[in-house]
Amino acid sequence: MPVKKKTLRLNMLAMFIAIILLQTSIPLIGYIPIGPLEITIIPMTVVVATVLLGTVDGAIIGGVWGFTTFVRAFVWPTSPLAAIVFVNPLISVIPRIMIGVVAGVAYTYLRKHLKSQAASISISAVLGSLTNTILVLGLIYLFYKAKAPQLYQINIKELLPYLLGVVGTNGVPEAIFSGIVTPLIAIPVKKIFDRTNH
Amino acid sequence: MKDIIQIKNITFNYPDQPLLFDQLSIDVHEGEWTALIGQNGSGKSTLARLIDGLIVLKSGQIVVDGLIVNDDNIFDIRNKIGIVFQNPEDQFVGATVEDDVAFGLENRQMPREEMHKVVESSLKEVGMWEFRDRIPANLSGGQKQRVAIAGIVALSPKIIILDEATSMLDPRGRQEILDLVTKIKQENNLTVISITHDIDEAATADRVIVVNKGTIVEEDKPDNIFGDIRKLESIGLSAPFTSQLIMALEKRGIDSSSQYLNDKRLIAWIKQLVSNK
Amino acid sequence: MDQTISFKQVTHTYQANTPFSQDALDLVSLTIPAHSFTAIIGHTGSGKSTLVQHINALLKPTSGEIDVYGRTIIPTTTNKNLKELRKHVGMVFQFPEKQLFEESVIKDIMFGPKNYGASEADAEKDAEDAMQLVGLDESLRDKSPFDLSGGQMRRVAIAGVLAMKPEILILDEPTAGLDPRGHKEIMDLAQELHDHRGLTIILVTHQMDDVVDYASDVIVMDRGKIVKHGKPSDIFSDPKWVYQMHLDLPSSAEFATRLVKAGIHLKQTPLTIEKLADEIAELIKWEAHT
Amino acid sequence: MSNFLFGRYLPGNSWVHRMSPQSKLMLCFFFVIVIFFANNVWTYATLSLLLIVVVLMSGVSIGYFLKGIRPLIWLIIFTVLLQILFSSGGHVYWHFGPFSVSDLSLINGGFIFVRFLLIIMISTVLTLTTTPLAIADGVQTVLKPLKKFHFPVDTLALMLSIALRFVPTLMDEMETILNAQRSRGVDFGSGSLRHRIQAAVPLLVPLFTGAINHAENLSTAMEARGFTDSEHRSKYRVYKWQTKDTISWGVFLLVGILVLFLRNN
Repeated sequence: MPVKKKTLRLNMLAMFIAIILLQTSIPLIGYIPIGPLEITIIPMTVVVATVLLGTVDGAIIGGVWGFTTFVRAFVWPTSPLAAIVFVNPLISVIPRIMIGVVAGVAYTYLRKHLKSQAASISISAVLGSLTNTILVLGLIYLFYKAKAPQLYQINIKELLPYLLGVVGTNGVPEAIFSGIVTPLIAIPVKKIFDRTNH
Repeated sequence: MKDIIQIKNITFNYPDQPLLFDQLSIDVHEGEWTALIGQNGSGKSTLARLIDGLIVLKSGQIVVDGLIVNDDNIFDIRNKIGIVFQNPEDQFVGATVEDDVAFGLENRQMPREEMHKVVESSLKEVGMWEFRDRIPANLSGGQKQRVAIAGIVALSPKIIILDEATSMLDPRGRQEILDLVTKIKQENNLTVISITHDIDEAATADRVIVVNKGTIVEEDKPDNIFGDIRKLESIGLSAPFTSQLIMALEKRGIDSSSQYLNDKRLIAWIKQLVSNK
Repeated sequence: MDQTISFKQVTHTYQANTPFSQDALDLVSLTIPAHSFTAIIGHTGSGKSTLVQHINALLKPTSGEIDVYGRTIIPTTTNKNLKELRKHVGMVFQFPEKQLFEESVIKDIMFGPKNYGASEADAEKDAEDAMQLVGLDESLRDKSPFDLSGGQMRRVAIAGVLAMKPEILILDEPTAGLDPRGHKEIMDLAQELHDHRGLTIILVTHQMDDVVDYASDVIVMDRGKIVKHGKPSDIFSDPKWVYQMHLDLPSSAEFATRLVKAGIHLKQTPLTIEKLADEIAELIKWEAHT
Repeated sequence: MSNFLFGRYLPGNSWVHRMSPQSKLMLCFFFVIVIFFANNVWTYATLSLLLIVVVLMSGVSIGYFLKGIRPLIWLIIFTVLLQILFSSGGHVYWHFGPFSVSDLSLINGGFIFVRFLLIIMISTVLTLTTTPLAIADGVQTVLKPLKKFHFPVDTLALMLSIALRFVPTLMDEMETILNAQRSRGVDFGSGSLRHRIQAAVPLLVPLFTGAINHAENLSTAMEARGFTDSEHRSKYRVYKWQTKDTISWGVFLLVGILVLFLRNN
């Protein structure tokens, strides 16, 4: 890789990390509260990073979000869910990495088979967002079924439906939201990116 | 006088865009302050990037201090040139002032003890040593540009390029940066190229090159260039204050017979008129 | 209705633990009449931006009261009541091109009017008018704003504010980073809006030449207080005081002080080149007669 | 603004301030792991005692800690309530549907409360006494062994340091964009869900395009300053391991062993 591309990639990743850090600490650009639930718009940032920089870098940005979620679950949990669930690094990190992977693979495939860039981005975003939700749910279920040691022991049998309910009801609007909004953001941003990246 | 930079018949364009330079040639004399003026989009900043090998030429050749700019020489050439860019925010790499000055030294793998000495002396040179712990968010634009200059001084280059370095500063910050560069130029016998659309910045130069649409329109001493207000305005630039005043006086029947005077000489001339007549 | 912008004992304190805590307002009272062209000057951190952001309630006062053309903002004013006010107060931020986001120039300019409830057709009409006003060619209409030059992008952003047909226009260093031609074009636009469309213009600037060339009134701020409010000639008549405020003189006044230092005494401090030339010419001719 | 990463650092010169960031980071992790093993009054008491010592050694007034915890208090109470209501076993005092309160669940609730406090307090000590930059440097040192497996530790560290350096810049820009769009009539944080979702577009597009421009310009500036790659550079800032670190590790390890002894098996 030429030096120029390498430096630019380093800085692009740095900027996306900075944006993720901002989004996790400023609700207005990271979370949209709806009633007692909140929809996070961070998966969209991961998908935008994936569309611009490729699958690997998308996965890295997803991983950074996951790691931030993990650390935050200890230092400054946003919800009881976070304090109970995301203190497990496998649950907080892996699903986030997979957003980038799934969205990246989907986008690469769709770009070849679909005419519309917007549709490709939209579908990739929906898939990426759902990946996150499904993996978080699946892993919670797996870990608590297996009775893995927990930081805050709670009788999970009773609580499990509640946990699944919360994550599920968040996940569906989140996916719809990602599908609608991600192309609106990714397309103009990609235009700027392609211009600087000649 | 030796030509420290020779630009020979260069041609360049960005992908999918018309030619920016077509067979352009410029020489920069060692130890001089050369101002490159032209309106936004005239290709001035591209020239700085070409000289430093940050973008690659289509054809032609650039020689910096005896070295041809190409992939093999690029790091030797970057050791000879320091660039202060337009946006103070976008060249501040380090998390604090001292980390930023150290960045270029770290790239050159300077041993740590030496690095600490150089960082200290460079920051003292630009008057920012007391600010060494500050993060960029707590500095003004002018202060950030000072730090950028310290980062350059630390590498003791032979050439400083000011690439619109003062255009985002307020008038006071602008003057302070120009004074600082003037001081550093004198102390270290540097060559300065200032790329600017600020005529007052260009007026302090030894030589002015006017660029418009990728070609040289004029190349001369400031005195000979700044007399012609209409010509400057026709390419989107304004005339220096003194030229405007001389023209206003001409309208009132006071003829200077000289086209351009810098402010000191203009004051002297007015004084002479007032007291002699 | 009262056609003025007035501040009554307005104080604004940022959260004490932010680094910007000095950039606040301290019992500011002032009146800016409608249809004036007022420049606000003061060194960095003197409170200029804080002051103007109160005019369209992006910031609310910690105490005191602001009255904008009969609409009152007090500390307890809720966001619900602000939309109507903001519609009438256009605000062009520094480097406004950074706020562009739509897929086409026309859509970006229509964004404001649509937010304020204009129909698609009305918004489009207003946007087209605004494009013409700022001198954007019609052919750029459906282009992506991100394909334009920096100067054109800035016009699109300004058009986006003008399309809302504000009565008051706040310009925060609108010419930063522009070359002399771009600078003059934007300032001439401000003058046109003031002279022929009756807008009240509030200009935040560091360029003292623009202050004397365009503004009718000047407000000088220092450490969150208004230290002077008057005509440009009142403000710049005392060079020593101007320097104390960490401000510059207009070029002509600055040159005049240097003439004085060289022993050439002018009758008054000239603010423009024409005035300066008049004074010098008079002096030379007077000397010539004696 | 809930800022868990920035603006929390309090300059100081205490024992904890002067420890190397890498050992502070590792000790923080170690402490959290040891908490996993606490399961009775004695173990929690031991860890609480250690924490009190650490807080005292940090030289930071207790008020800062309380201020840090206050916004979290509802969350803690809620989690503890969950714990109490959903635990089973022991003598049941009260129950209703899936909820029940027993002596065991009350005791466990108490432990969870202490556990919560301990974790939040220890991480607060870290962020109050260590700058984000030093934490990034600490991460780099901790990860250094991974270099053997060709993991780009230095690149990661540089990336992280640039990211941290740009967070305040992007935050300022975001605020300006927010204000600019507000004055163009956008209501953030109110209206229908669709409206709120759409409001993200005029915010995020400028934020992202600005960030891309920063990345591009910064790349040019970095290369002009002789940057080639991150793995071959000398380092200006180095945090040396000190006697303080060794002593602190000694104390923490002892406490760890003590906890293993005191816990109910």
